[in-house]
Amino acid sequence: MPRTIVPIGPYHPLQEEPEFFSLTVEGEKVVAIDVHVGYNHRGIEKLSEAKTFDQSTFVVERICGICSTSHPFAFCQAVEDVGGVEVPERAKYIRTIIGEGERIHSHLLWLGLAGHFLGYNTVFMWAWKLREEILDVMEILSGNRNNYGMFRPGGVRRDIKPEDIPVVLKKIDSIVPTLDMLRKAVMDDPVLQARTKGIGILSKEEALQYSAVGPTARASGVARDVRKDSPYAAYDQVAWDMIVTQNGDVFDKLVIRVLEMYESVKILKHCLTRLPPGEIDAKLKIIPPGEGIGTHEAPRGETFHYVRSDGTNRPVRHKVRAPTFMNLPTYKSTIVGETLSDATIILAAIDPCYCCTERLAVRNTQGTKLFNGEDLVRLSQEKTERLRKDMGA
Amino acid sequence: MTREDVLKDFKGKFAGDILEFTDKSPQRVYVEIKPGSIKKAALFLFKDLGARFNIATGLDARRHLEILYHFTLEDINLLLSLRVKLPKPFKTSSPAATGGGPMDSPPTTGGNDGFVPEIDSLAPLFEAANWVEREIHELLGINFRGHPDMRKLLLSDDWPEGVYPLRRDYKEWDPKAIRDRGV
Amino acid sequence: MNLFYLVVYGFFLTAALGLFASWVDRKVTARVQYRVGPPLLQPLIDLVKLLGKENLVPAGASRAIFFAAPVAGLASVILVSTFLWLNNFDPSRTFGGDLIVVLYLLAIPSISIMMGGFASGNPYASLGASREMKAILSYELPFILAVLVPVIKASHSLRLGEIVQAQMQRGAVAASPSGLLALAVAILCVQAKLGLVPFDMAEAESEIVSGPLVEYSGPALALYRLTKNMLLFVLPFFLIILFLGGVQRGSGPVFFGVLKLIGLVAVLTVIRNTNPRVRIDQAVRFFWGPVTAGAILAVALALFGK
Amino acid sequence: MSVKLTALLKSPWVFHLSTGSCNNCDIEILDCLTPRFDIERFGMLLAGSIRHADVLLVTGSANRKSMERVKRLYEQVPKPCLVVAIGECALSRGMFINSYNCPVPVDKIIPVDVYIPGCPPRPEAIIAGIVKLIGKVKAQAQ
Repeated sequence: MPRTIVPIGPYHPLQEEPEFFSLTVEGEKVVAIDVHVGYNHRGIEKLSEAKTFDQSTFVVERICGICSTSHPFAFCQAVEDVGGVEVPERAKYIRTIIGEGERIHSHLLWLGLAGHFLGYNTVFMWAWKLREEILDVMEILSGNRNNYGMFRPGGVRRDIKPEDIPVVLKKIDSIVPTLDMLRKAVMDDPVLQARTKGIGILSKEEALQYSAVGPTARASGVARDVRKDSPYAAYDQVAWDMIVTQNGDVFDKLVIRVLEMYESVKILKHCLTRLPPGEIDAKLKIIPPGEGIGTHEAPRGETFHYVRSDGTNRPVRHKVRAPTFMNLPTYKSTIVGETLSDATIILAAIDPCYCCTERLAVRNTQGTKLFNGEDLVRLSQEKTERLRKDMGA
Repeated sequence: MTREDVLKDFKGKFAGDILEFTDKSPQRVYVEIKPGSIKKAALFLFKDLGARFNIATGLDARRHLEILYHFTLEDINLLLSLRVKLPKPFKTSSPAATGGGPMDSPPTTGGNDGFVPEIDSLAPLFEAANWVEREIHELLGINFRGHPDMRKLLLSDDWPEGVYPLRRDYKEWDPKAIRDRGV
Repeated sequence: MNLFYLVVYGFFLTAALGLFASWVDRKVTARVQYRVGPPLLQPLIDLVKLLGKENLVPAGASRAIFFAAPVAGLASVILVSTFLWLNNFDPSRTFGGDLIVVLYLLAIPSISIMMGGFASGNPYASLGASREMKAILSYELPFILAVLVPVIKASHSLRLGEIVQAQMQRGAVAASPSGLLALAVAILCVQAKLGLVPFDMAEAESEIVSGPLVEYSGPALALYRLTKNMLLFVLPFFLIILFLGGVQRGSGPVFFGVLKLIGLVAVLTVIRNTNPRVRIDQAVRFFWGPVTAGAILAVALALFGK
Repeated sequence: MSVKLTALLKSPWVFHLSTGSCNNCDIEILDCLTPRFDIERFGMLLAGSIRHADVLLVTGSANRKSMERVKRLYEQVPKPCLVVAIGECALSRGMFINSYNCPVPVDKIIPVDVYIPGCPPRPEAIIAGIVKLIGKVKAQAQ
């Protein structure tokens, strides 16, 4: 067997870790999948034990680049849970605004990637062009495109200036028409439906067995959303609905994310127009000994933070669980038995935080490496073409 | 099933095993149970009450290693955490193992002379527990009996055996590591 | 005299026009994606840079073939362009059966990519090369059938010069229905021969530079890219001569010929930007199925004199 | 300055290599490709394979598992090659300096030419960094 070279050259310039998934195949069918994790492990939990509560909000923000405000959101709620602190009303609204803004830009990012894996490069460019608009909104609100640094245990670090609000509202309204165009282009496209329907199915029992979270679970009919189940911040003061679909395939995960963007726009607009006046920080001084748990519905699912403090200003233990940690093992049931050309889009369907589905190596049963990430993306794009031919599109 | 029924039902079933029951707030309940009965309790919560296994948190309290299994019951908005304490062998007599004191044992043994407690694994019950138990085993050094594939999850291959980063007495073992900014 | 043709026309003029065609291709693709796209001399600068880079040969590679492959590809393209220019400007210089020689030489660049792929010892490269082989098998037959139509139209002669002269008298072959159908089939085959999306499953050139060229770097890669760019000019030029009456000083100003060229390159680029990639077995089925049927129909129509 | 160098500076093919980053910098590199910033104007292409790369964009605080791959990759790049460290983590491991899994900074593993600070650096900063890289190489060549 020739010396197999670890495939570093990624097809898509995304973050890549060598040998993230390795699929064992027989001919076209995927037989087994082995997931190698840990290339991104930076020992954040140990680090935050050496930092004060205020400092570790910044450490926690650098866990995942795309959902960089979900972790501080959950962490601050965990610290507030320890002391039983109540956050002022205005801070709750600002937190909701930042959380929903990030959900839109994260879903757009994923939409672009999914389009790209299916061979629609124009969808990729459009989605990312639209995403720049949302990043401008976030920049107006928080000063940075991502890694906003808005959260602090007990409230919010910066206030939203009243004169910014009309500008932001105008920008959000300008996003909706392009979003409609993207939705039509993606959801009503017969080839794309044929391409994503019926593959990578996660049944409801499996979703419960794996305790999947977020869109991955909601696509399989498990109505589970932290914003609805245990409302926090300003989510209970806004009329929005949770989107659940039943058949758990890749198309449903696509539908959920697209429709969730509309809900986020609704929440954003509501919170921006009804921003209550008042304090933005509860001036948390001392944190009593004890333990606290904070959860938040990140774009990919529920993030979970457990904090234990012994009265000093440093946490004794700080446990972090990203949503993808629960969603990743679901590959064992969604990808086995599928064809190779669908492998990339199924892996991308749960929107893994460090989306490196192209870091894929496929071995045939004797272990010689057959395809790498690029070939799999090409396979998936070719399948789109075949379906386009059959549909006579 | 309201919140009270669930708690009453749980207390009734595991009266013998519960060591401590703290009802902290409407959404948070912490229950300490004997390490032996974790499998029964988890199965009851997961199968009968339909709770979702959220995550397990392992931590090194000075006198003992502790694992918290967090279960979420969405419909009644309750997060129930089962706490299990695994006492470290507190040999007061022999000077070597001073328990939580500053360890002078060579770094290779990591934890106080390689003490690795045992507990039943929940992975056979539900797939969700598989990865988190591998992570706790690797970072904290707790063995899970009956875990289907106990491989290394996060740490690199050249990580020395028996060194557990999340233990309190973890010390830097890599001579080549550079910790200052060199400015 | 011939050496002059070979050097000036065959290499420099074709290389320049090839780089220009590649620039048109990249610019149109960028425009479709709202982007600005590269400056005019970009393909030339890429080549000069690659020539300056270090040449790495992977350990498992067979050295001789590894370097011979790109040279063979480039040589065959230069020969083809010389023939085309020769016949285009001086139809009398044609010799018996030079159409077949051109067709044969046009197949060599793909074979050279395959040789390079197998020689580089990298599992992905050999995978890409085997796909290139399948691709060649799929598009050669319809391409030859499509080329038969102008041959029939020019009273069954296999000389390029006579085809060009016939078209000067009776008007372009593409004017007739069979000619048009054959041109369409030929464009699809050229799309696959050039390895442009959607038929670039073997050697996806644009972003995923894997496939046979994954192990090439420096000058060897420069030769391959130059061959690819020159082909981007030579193949449309070949189609212009066969179907659109060639670019003569006689038949209307040279500007008209350049217009035809840019039109063809634009068609190739538009096909490239509106289609996702095609899987290899599906491409073979596509070429053996509808494309070959179309070619046979065109030949039949031509036989009946339409 | 030699023609070879001017050509290299006019069409630097970029290769993105992440060593355990939170993929914020990787998304910002990706943003350079999208219509608003579009680095293809300067002749920069994303090289798919390491053999075609001229400029290595390194992101992330080199954690233990990816350290050895970074070394091996640097050997595979045809020289002359330039290395750009993007983001606080690639410069000095940023806030992960005391992490048990990130022993040494990236520039102790491979020689780095240009450092682009920022967490994440904006796409404009990345492009400005590459312009400085070109300036530096030009100055060195004089």
